[in-house]
Amino acid sequence: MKKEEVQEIFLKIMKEEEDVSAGVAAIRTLLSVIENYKVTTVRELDLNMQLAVEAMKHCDQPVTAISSGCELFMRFITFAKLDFTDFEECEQIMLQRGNIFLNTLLEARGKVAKQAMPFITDGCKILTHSRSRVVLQAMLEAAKANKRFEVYVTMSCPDNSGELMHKQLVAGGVDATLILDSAVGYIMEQVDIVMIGAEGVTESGGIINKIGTYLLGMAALELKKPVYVLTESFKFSRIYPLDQQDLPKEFKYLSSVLKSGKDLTKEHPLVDYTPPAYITLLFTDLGILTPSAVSDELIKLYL
Amino acid sequence: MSPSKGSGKDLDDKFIDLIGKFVSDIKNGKLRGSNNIALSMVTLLETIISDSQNATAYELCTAVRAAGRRVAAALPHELVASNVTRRILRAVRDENRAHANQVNQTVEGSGESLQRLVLAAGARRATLGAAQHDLREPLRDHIAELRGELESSVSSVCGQAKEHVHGDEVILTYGASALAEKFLRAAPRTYKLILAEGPETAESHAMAHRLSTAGISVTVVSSASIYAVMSRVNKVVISVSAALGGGAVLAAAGLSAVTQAARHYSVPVLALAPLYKLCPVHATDASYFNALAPPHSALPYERHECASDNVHVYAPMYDFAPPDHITLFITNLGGSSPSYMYRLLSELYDPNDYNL
Amino acid sequence: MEIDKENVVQAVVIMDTFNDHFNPISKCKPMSLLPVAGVPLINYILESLAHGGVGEVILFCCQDGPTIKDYIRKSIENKAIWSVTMDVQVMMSDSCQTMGDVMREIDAAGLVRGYFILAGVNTITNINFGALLEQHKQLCKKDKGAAMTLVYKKVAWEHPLIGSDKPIFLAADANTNKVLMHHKYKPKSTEKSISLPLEVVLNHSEVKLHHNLADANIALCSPSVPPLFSDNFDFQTRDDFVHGILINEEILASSLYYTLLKGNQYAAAVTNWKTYQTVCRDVLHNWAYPLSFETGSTEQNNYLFMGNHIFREKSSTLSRSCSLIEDVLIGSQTHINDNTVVSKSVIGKNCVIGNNVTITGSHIMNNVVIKDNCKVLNSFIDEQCTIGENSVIENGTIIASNVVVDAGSQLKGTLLESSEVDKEKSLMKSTSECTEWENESSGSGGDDFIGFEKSWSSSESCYSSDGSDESSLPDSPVPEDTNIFLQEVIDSLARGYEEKLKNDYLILEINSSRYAYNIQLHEVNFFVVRALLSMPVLAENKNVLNTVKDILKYFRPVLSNYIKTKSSIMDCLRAVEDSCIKCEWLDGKSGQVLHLLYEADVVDEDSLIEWHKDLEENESPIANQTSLVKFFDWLEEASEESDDSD
Amino acid sequence: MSSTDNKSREDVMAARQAKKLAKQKGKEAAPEQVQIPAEAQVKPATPVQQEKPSKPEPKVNSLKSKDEVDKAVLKEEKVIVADKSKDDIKAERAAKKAAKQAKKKGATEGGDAPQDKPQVAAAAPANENMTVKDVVETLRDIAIVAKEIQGVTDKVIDLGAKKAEDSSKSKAELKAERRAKQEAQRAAKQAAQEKVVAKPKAEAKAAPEKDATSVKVEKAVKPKSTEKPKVKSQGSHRVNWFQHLYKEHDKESLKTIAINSNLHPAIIKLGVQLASRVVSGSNARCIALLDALKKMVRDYTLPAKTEFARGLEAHLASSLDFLWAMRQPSASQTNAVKFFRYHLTQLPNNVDEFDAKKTLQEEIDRYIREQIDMAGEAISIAVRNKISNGDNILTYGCSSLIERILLDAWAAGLQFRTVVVGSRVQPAAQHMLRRLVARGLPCTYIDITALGFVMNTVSKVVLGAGALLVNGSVLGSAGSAQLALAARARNVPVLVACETHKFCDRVQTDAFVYNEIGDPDDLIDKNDENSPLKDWRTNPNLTPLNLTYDVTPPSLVTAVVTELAILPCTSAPVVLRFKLSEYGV
Repeated sequence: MKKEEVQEIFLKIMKEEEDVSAGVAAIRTLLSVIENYKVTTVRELDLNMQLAVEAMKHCDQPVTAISSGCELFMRFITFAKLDFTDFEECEQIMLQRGNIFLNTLLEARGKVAKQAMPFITDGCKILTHSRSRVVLQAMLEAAKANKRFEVYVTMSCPDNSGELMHKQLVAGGVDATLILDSAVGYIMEQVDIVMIGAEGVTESGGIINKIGTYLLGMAALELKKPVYVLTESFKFSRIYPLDQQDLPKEFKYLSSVLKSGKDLTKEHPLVDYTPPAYITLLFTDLGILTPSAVSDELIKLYL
Repeated sequence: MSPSKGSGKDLDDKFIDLIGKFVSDIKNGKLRGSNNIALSMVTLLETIISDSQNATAYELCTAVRAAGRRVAAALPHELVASNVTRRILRAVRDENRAHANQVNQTVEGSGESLQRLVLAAGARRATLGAAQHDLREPLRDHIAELRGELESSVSSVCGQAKEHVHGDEVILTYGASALAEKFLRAAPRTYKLILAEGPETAESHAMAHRLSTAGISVTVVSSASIYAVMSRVNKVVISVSAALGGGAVLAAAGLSAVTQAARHYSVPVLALAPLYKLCPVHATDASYFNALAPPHSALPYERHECASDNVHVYAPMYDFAPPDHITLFITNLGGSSPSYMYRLLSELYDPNDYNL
Repeated sequence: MEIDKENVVQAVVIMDTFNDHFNPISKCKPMSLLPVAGVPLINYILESLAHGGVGEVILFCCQDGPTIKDYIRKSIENKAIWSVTMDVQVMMSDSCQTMGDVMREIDAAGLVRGYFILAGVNTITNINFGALLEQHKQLCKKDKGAAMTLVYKKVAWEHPLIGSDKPIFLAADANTNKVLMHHKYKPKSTEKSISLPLEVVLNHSEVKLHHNLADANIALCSPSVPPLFSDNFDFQTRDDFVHGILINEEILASSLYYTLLKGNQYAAAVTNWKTYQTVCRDVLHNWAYPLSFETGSTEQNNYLFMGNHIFREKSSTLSRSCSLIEDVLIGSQTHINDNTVVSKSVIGKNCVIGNNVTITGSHIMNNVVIKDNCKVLNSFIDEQCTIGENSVIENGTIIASNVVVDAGSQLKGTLLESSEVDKEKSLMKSTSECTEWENESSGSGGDDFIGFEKSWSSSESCYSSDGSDESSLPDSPVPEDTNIFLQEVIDSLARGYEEKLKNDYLILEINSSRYAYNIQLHEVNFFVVRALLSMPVLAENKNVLNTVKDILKYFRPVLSNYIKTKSSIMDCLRAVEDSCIKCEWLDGKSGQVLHLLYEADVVDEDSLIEWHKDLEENESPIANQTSLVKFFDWLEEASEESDDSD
Repeated sequence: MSSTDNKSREDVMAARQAKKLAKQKGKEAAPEQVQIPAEAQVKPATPVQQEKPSKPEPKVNSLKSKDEVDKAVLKEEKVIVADKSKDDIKAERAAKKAAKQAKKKGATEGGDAPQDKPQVAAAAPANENMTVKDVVETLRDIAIVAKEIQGVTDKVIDLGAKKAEDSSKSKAELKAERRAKQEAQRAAKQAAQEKVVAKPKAEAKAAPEKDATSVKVEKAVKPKSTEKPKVKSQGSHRVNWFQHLYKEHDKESLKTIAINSNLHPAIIKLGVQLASRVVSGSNARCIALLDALKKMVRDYTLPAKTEFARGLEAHLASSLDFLWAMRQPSASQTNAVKFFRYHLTQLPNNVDEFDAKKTLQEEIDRYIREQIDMAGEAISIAVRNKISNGDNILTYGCSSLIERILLDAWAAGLQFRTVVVGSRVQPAAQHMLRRLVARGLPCTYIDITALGFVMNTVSKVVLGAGALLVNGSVLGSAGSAQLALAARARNVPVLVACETHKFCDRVQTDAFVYNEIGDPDDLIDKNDENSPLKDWRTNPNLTPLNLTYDVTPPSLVTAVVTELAILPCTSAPVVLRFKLSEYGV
C-alpha cells in the first residue's frame, strides 16, 4: 500500500466535502483503507493503519484533529479485535461497525448545535474566533429559531478564515460583524458570551485551537465573560500540554514547514493551547461538560 | 431517544386529577418545603406507576414523563418535582436494562460517553426496547429506596455539620431556611452566628430568634452590611434552592452579594444541597432566574410612587451564584466541589431525561 | 369537600357591574370575560377564591348567563387549577336589575348556608378569603348584629385607584373597627370638607378616620345580609345597604365593620377604564402575585421576561427592528413587524402589527390586525378588529369587536361599534367628548390615560353637548290626571326638582312607591319618563323645551337608572309619544323632545328608528308631526354625512 | 406606612398654611389658626382643638407667634438666627416645664390610668435628661416630616446646596419646635386628663388619630418605658468587635450634659438634632454645624480682659465636646472645625471684638459657599458629562449631592433611567425616589438584595460618600461597598461623588476600626407588631447589629469626582496636600 494513495484519498475527501472536519475525513480514510487493502492478519491491519495515519499527518493539513480522530479509530479497532477470533468475520464486523461509528460522528455536530441553543439568548452579543463549522451551525440554527443576536467574528490571521465565517453567517441571516484580531480586547466588554470551536480537546479539558484563542480566553476571563467551546467528542485527545512550548510541533506547524527544517522560532504557529481555567463549558455530543469532565471521558475510554 | 414528546394526552384523567390536587396543594400553600414536595411527588408518581394498566418500560416512561411535564408546566419553580421525576425515570430505565440484559451492561452509567461511542454498539438506541416485562415490582424497591433517601437526606446533610463548623468560628448565613437552621443546630454550639436577613425578613428574624433560644449566639445584620462584617467571617453557610449543572447555584435573592463578598475576602462558602436539589439545567435558561416576586418587600404598594408611570419596582425571586463563588457543595453523599457536579448529575439522571 | 357541607367557605360573585362604564364593550360580551392583561376577569376572581380556600362559589349572572356557564364548563374540562378544590355553580336571573335584586334572589332561593364572601366579578385580589371570613365570624361572636365586614386597601391619596374612582371617607371606632360613617364622594369632587356628626366622636373612645381607602368590592357577609336586602327593597347597591344600615342601625339591629389589608396583600376593583389601566399595570408589575397574566392557565412560564416589565409569549415573534419600551405584554402567535414601537400596552393573541406602528398605553385584544403606519394611543381595541393603514387612534377611543376601521381615519375619543348606525352616532358623540378631553386633560395635566377618563364622565359628558336649536313657544295649559302612581312620581320628581334633592333619594322614593303599588318594571320606566314630561314646571313655564332640557339634565341619573336596556328605551319612547299626545304644552314638539332625549343619550338611533317605524305602522297621531319628521330627516342626513366623513 | 403618608400630606398643608401666615408678619391671631389646620384638614368639626390649649396655653401661644414670625423672616438668614435661638430656649423651657408637670401629675396619684405609669417611671431617673430625651423622641418623629417637606418644596436643588440644606433644615427645625411644644402640651394634658373623666381624654385621642400624632403620643411615652431594660441589658448586647464603638452610641451622654450650662442654645439644639438624626448626611451636618458656630460667634460675649481668640477657643472647645458626645463628628464636620480654628488663630491678638466676629462669620459663609455650594455645582457638571443618553444610572441610599447631580442632568435634557437602590433599614432611598419621581425622572426602585438582578442592565454606578480616607478607601453608608463589588463583578464603572471638604486624613481598611452603631431597633420590622426580634433585649444570645457605614476599598472604585477634577481615589493624599497649601487646613 502506498503512502501517496492514502494521502490522495484523504485530500480528496477534504477537498470534495467542504464541511467535513479533518478528523472525520481521517477516519473515513482509514475505513476505506480497511476496505481496499485486503490483509489477512490483525497484525498487518495494524501496520496498515499506522502507516496510513503517518501518511495523513504528513499531507500538509492541520494535524490536531487528524491525530485525535485516528487515535480514536485505533482504539475502536482494538475494541473490535477483542470480540472476535476469526479475522475475516472480524473485518466485516469492523467495517459495518465502523460505519455506525462514522455516522454517530457525523450526527455529532447537529447534537452540539442543539446543546448550544439555549445559551444563545434573545438579544445577546456573541464573540467568536476564526471559523468553526460547529459554531456556524449552532448560530444558523439559532437564527432560524428567530432569535435576535449579534455576532462579532475575528479576522483571525494568517489565513483570514474569519472572513469566510462572516460571509456564511451573513448569508444565513445572522447580524455579524468582522473585527480585527487585535480588536478583541476592545470588543470584549460589549459582548455577553464568547463562543468558539476547537481543533482538539486535551486531557486537561483545555483546547487546542486556531492561534489567538488563548488571548481571547484571557481577555474573556479578565472581563468575566463566559467562554463556551463547541466541539465534537472525537476531537478529545490524550495529550496534556503544560504550556505553549509543550504543544507537539506537528500540531503547531504544517508538516511542510517542519520538513523544510526552517528555524521554527521564526515561524508562525497555527494553533495555541488554551488551558481549562479559561473555559467555562464545553458543548459536545456527549452533553454539556465542564473542562474537568473531559479527562473523565478519556479515562473511561482508555483505561 | 426519549419517548413521546406529546403533552398530558398520554395520561388518563384520574392521574390528571391527582396532579391537579398536588399542584393546587402547593399553590395554596398546603404543601411547603422542598423536601415535603419531593416526597409527595414520589408518592404521586408511585401511584401513577402502580395504577397504570400495562407497566412496560415504555408505558411507564411515557406516563411518568407526562406527569412530570405537567407538574413542571404548572409549577415551573418547583425544580425539585422535576428532579424527582427524572430520578424515577432513571430507575425505570435501569430496571429495563437489567431485564433486557444488554451488551452495554458493562458500561456503567448511561447516556453518551466516548466509550460507548467507540463500542459503536447502536445498542443505546434500544434502551427502551420492546422488552415487555412488568417493571412494577422492582420499581417499588427503587421508589422505596428513593423515599428513604429523601427522608434521610436532611439528617445526613446535617450530620456533616461537625466536620465543617468548629467551635469559636464566626459563621455567616443568609436568609431563612429550614435546612440551614437544622445544619447550624447540629453543629457544636460554641460558634458565633451572623445572620444576614434575606428578602423575607420575618422568617429570617424568626429563625434568628429560634437559634438564639437554642443557645447559639446570633447577631442579626441587615442585608446591607454583609460586606462590612464579612472580613470577620470564617465560613459562609447557605442553603440553595437548586444546584445547577456546572456547579452554579440558585438561591434566595441577594445571595450573589453574599458570595461576592465572601469571594472578595476569600471566605469559604458551603452550599447545602441535598441530592434532590441537584438539577441538570444550566444557568442560561432565563425563565428560572427572572422569576419576579411581588415587590411589596421592596416598596409598599401604598406609596404612590409605585403607581406612577415611570417607576418600576423589582423584587426577583431568585439569585444566581456562579460556580467559582461556591467552595463546596454538601450533599447527602458528603462534600463535593462545583467542578464535580456534572458527575453527580450523570449518576442521578439519564441524559435523555435532562429536559422532560 | 362534599363531606362537611357546613365548613365549606361559600362565596357569591356578582357577574355584572350594573353600569355602562364599559360600553360598548360590555354590550357585546359579558363583563366577566373582559380580559385584564390578557386574562378574562372571571379567571382572576376564581383563582383568588381558590387560593383563599373557598370551597363553593356561586356566580350570579344577570346577563349572558349561558356564555359564562359554558365558559366555566370549558375551563373545568381543561382542569383549571381552581376546579380541583372549588365547585362552581352559575345562577342566572335576567329579572335582576341591581345588586339589591340579586341579593333578594339569593335570599329567596336560599343559596347561602351561612357566612359567605360577597365579591364582584371585577375584583382582583390575592387575599386569603378564608382567614378574613374566619375573622368576621369571630367578630360576629362578639357582636351579634355584625352584618358585613367591608374590605379596603389603604393606598396613597394620590394613587390612581382613588383618584379615578369614587373616593371614600370612612369613620370607624378605632378599637372595634365598627364603621360609624361612610361617605362616597363624586369622582373628582371638589368638596374639601365633610362634617363629622359630633356623637360619632363623643360616643367612642377612639375614632379612626380614613380618606385614602380603595374599595376592592369585597365584603364578608353574615347570614343576615340577604334577608336585610329582602326586607328593605330600596337597597339597590351595596352603598345603599351600607348607608341604610348606618342610618337606621337601631331599627335594623345590625352593624358594619371594616378591615384593612396588610402591606403584602393586593386588592382592587376594575370599575372603569382608568382603574382598568391601573390594574393591568399592577398585574404586569406583579403586585397581585400569585395572580398574574398567566392566571387561569395550567401552563405557567410561557412568557419570556425581557426586562422593564416586558413579557412576550414564547410563540410570539418580533422582527429585528421593532422595539418594546416598557410595560408590554404580548400574547401568543402575535407578530410585530419592523420599526414598530410598543410601550405600556397589552397586545392579545394572534394579532398582526404592521410596520412603523406606534402603540402606547393601549389595550389590544385577540386577533386584531393593525396595518402599517398606524398610531394607537391610549385606546382600547376589542377582538377581531382591523385597523387600516395610516390611521390614528387616540384619546381613549374604544373600538368594539369586529369593527373595520378604514385606512387613514382619525379617531379621537370615539366609541365605535360594528353596526353602521352606531358608528355614525358615536362619531357625533365624539365631537362632544373631544371637548371633554381638552378640559379634562387641562384639569389633570400629563395624565397618560386621560382618554379613559371618559368612562365615568361619559354620563355627564353627554349633556355638555347641545346641538339643537329650540324655538320657544308660549303656552300654559294644566296637566291632566293620570293614575296615582304617576301622580306620586310626578310629585316626588317635582319636589326633587325644586328642592334639588339628590337623584338617588328620588330613585329610592320611586322604587318604594313602585313596590307599594307593585308596578311592573317597564311600566315604571314608562311612567317615570311620562312624569318627567308632565311636571307642573313645564305647565307654567314659557320656554318649555329649555325646561325639558334642564329637567332631563337634572334627572339624567334617574333616567339612566331606569332607561338602560333596549326595551326600557322603547318604554321611554312610548311614554314620549303618550305625553306628546296627552299634554298640550308638548303639542307638536315631539321632535325636539326626542332630540333632547337623544342628545342626553337616553335613547339611541336604532330604537328611535324602530319606534318611528311602528309609529307609522299603527299611524299614531304624532307620526306625521312636522317636528318629528324633521328630526328623523336630520337623523338620516346626520348618518349620511358621518358616513362620508370616514 | 400610609399613616405617615397621610400625615405627610397634612404636614405639607400645615407648612403651606404656615407660609401664608408668615406673610402677614405673625399677628397674634396666627397661633390658633396655625395649629388648627395642622390637624383640622380632615375634620374641622372636632371640639378637641378648641379646648386643647390647657394650662401652658399663654406661653405656648407667644412661642407660636414667635414661630410664625421667624418663619416669615426665614428667607433672610441674618434675622432668623436671633429668633430661632431665642424661641429655641423657650422650646427647651416649654418641654422641661411640660415634663415637670407630667412628672408631678404622675407623682401625685400613683398612676391609676395605665398611660400614667411610664411617665412616672421615666420621670424618676433624671428629669434633665428626660426632657432632652422627650425632645429627642419627638424630634426623631419629625425627622421624617422634615424629609417630606424637603421632598415637596423642591428648594433642595433649585437654590444650590447651601440654601437648600439651610431652608429645608430650618423648616425642619421650626416644625420640630412647634411639634416639640405640641407634644409637650399633649403629654402634659395627657397626664392631666388621666384623672379627669374618660371623655376629654377620648377626644384627645380621637383628635390626633387622623394626623397620626396619637401614634406619636404613644411613641413619646413608649421609649421611656423601655428605657430601663435597655440601660440594664446593654452590656450583654454588644458585638464584641464593636465594643469600642458602643459607648459613642448610647444615649447616656444625653443625661450627663446640663441644659442650663453656658452652652449656646443653637449648639444644644444642633446636638439634639444630631443625636436624633434629624440632621443627617455629611453636607447637612457640616452646614448645620457652621451655622450653629456662626450664631455662637455672634452671640459670644467676650469676658473681661481675655483675648478674643483664647476666650472663644475655650467656649468652642466645650461646645464641641458636647456636640461630639451627641454624635461622632463626620469628616466634613471635623474639617469645618479645623478650618474655623485656623481662622480663629489667624486673628491678630489686638483685634477688635466686632471685627473679629465679622471676619469669622464671613469666613464661615465663604466656606459654605465655596466648599459645598460651588463644589457641588462643579461636581454635578463633571458627572453630567459622563452621563450619556440611554444610560442606566444606579445609585444607593439618599445623598443630597447625587440627587442634585441627577436632577441637573435631567434638567439638561439627558435621557436616562435612574435605578435607586434602598435597603429596608434605611428608608432614605425611598425619599430619594420620591423626590426624583416628583421631577419626572424615570426610576427603578429595588431593594439591595435585588442587585444581581438589575446590575447587568446598569451602565454606571454613582455613589455618595461620607468621607474619602487618605488611603483612598471610601467611607459610605452601609451597603455602598456591596454595590461597588457587584458593579465590579459586571465591569460597571463606579463613580464616587465627593467634595474635597469631605476628604480626611484618617486611614481605615475595614468597617470595624471606625464606625457608628445605629439604633438596633431599626432592624426590627416596624409593620408587624409581633416581630420575633422585638424582645431581643431580654435574650442575651440575640443581638441586632445596625452598622451605619462601611468602607469601600480603592480597588472597587473607578473614579472619585471632586470639584477639582475626576481623580483616581488613590490620589486623596494629593488633594489633601493641595488643600493644606491652599487653605491652610
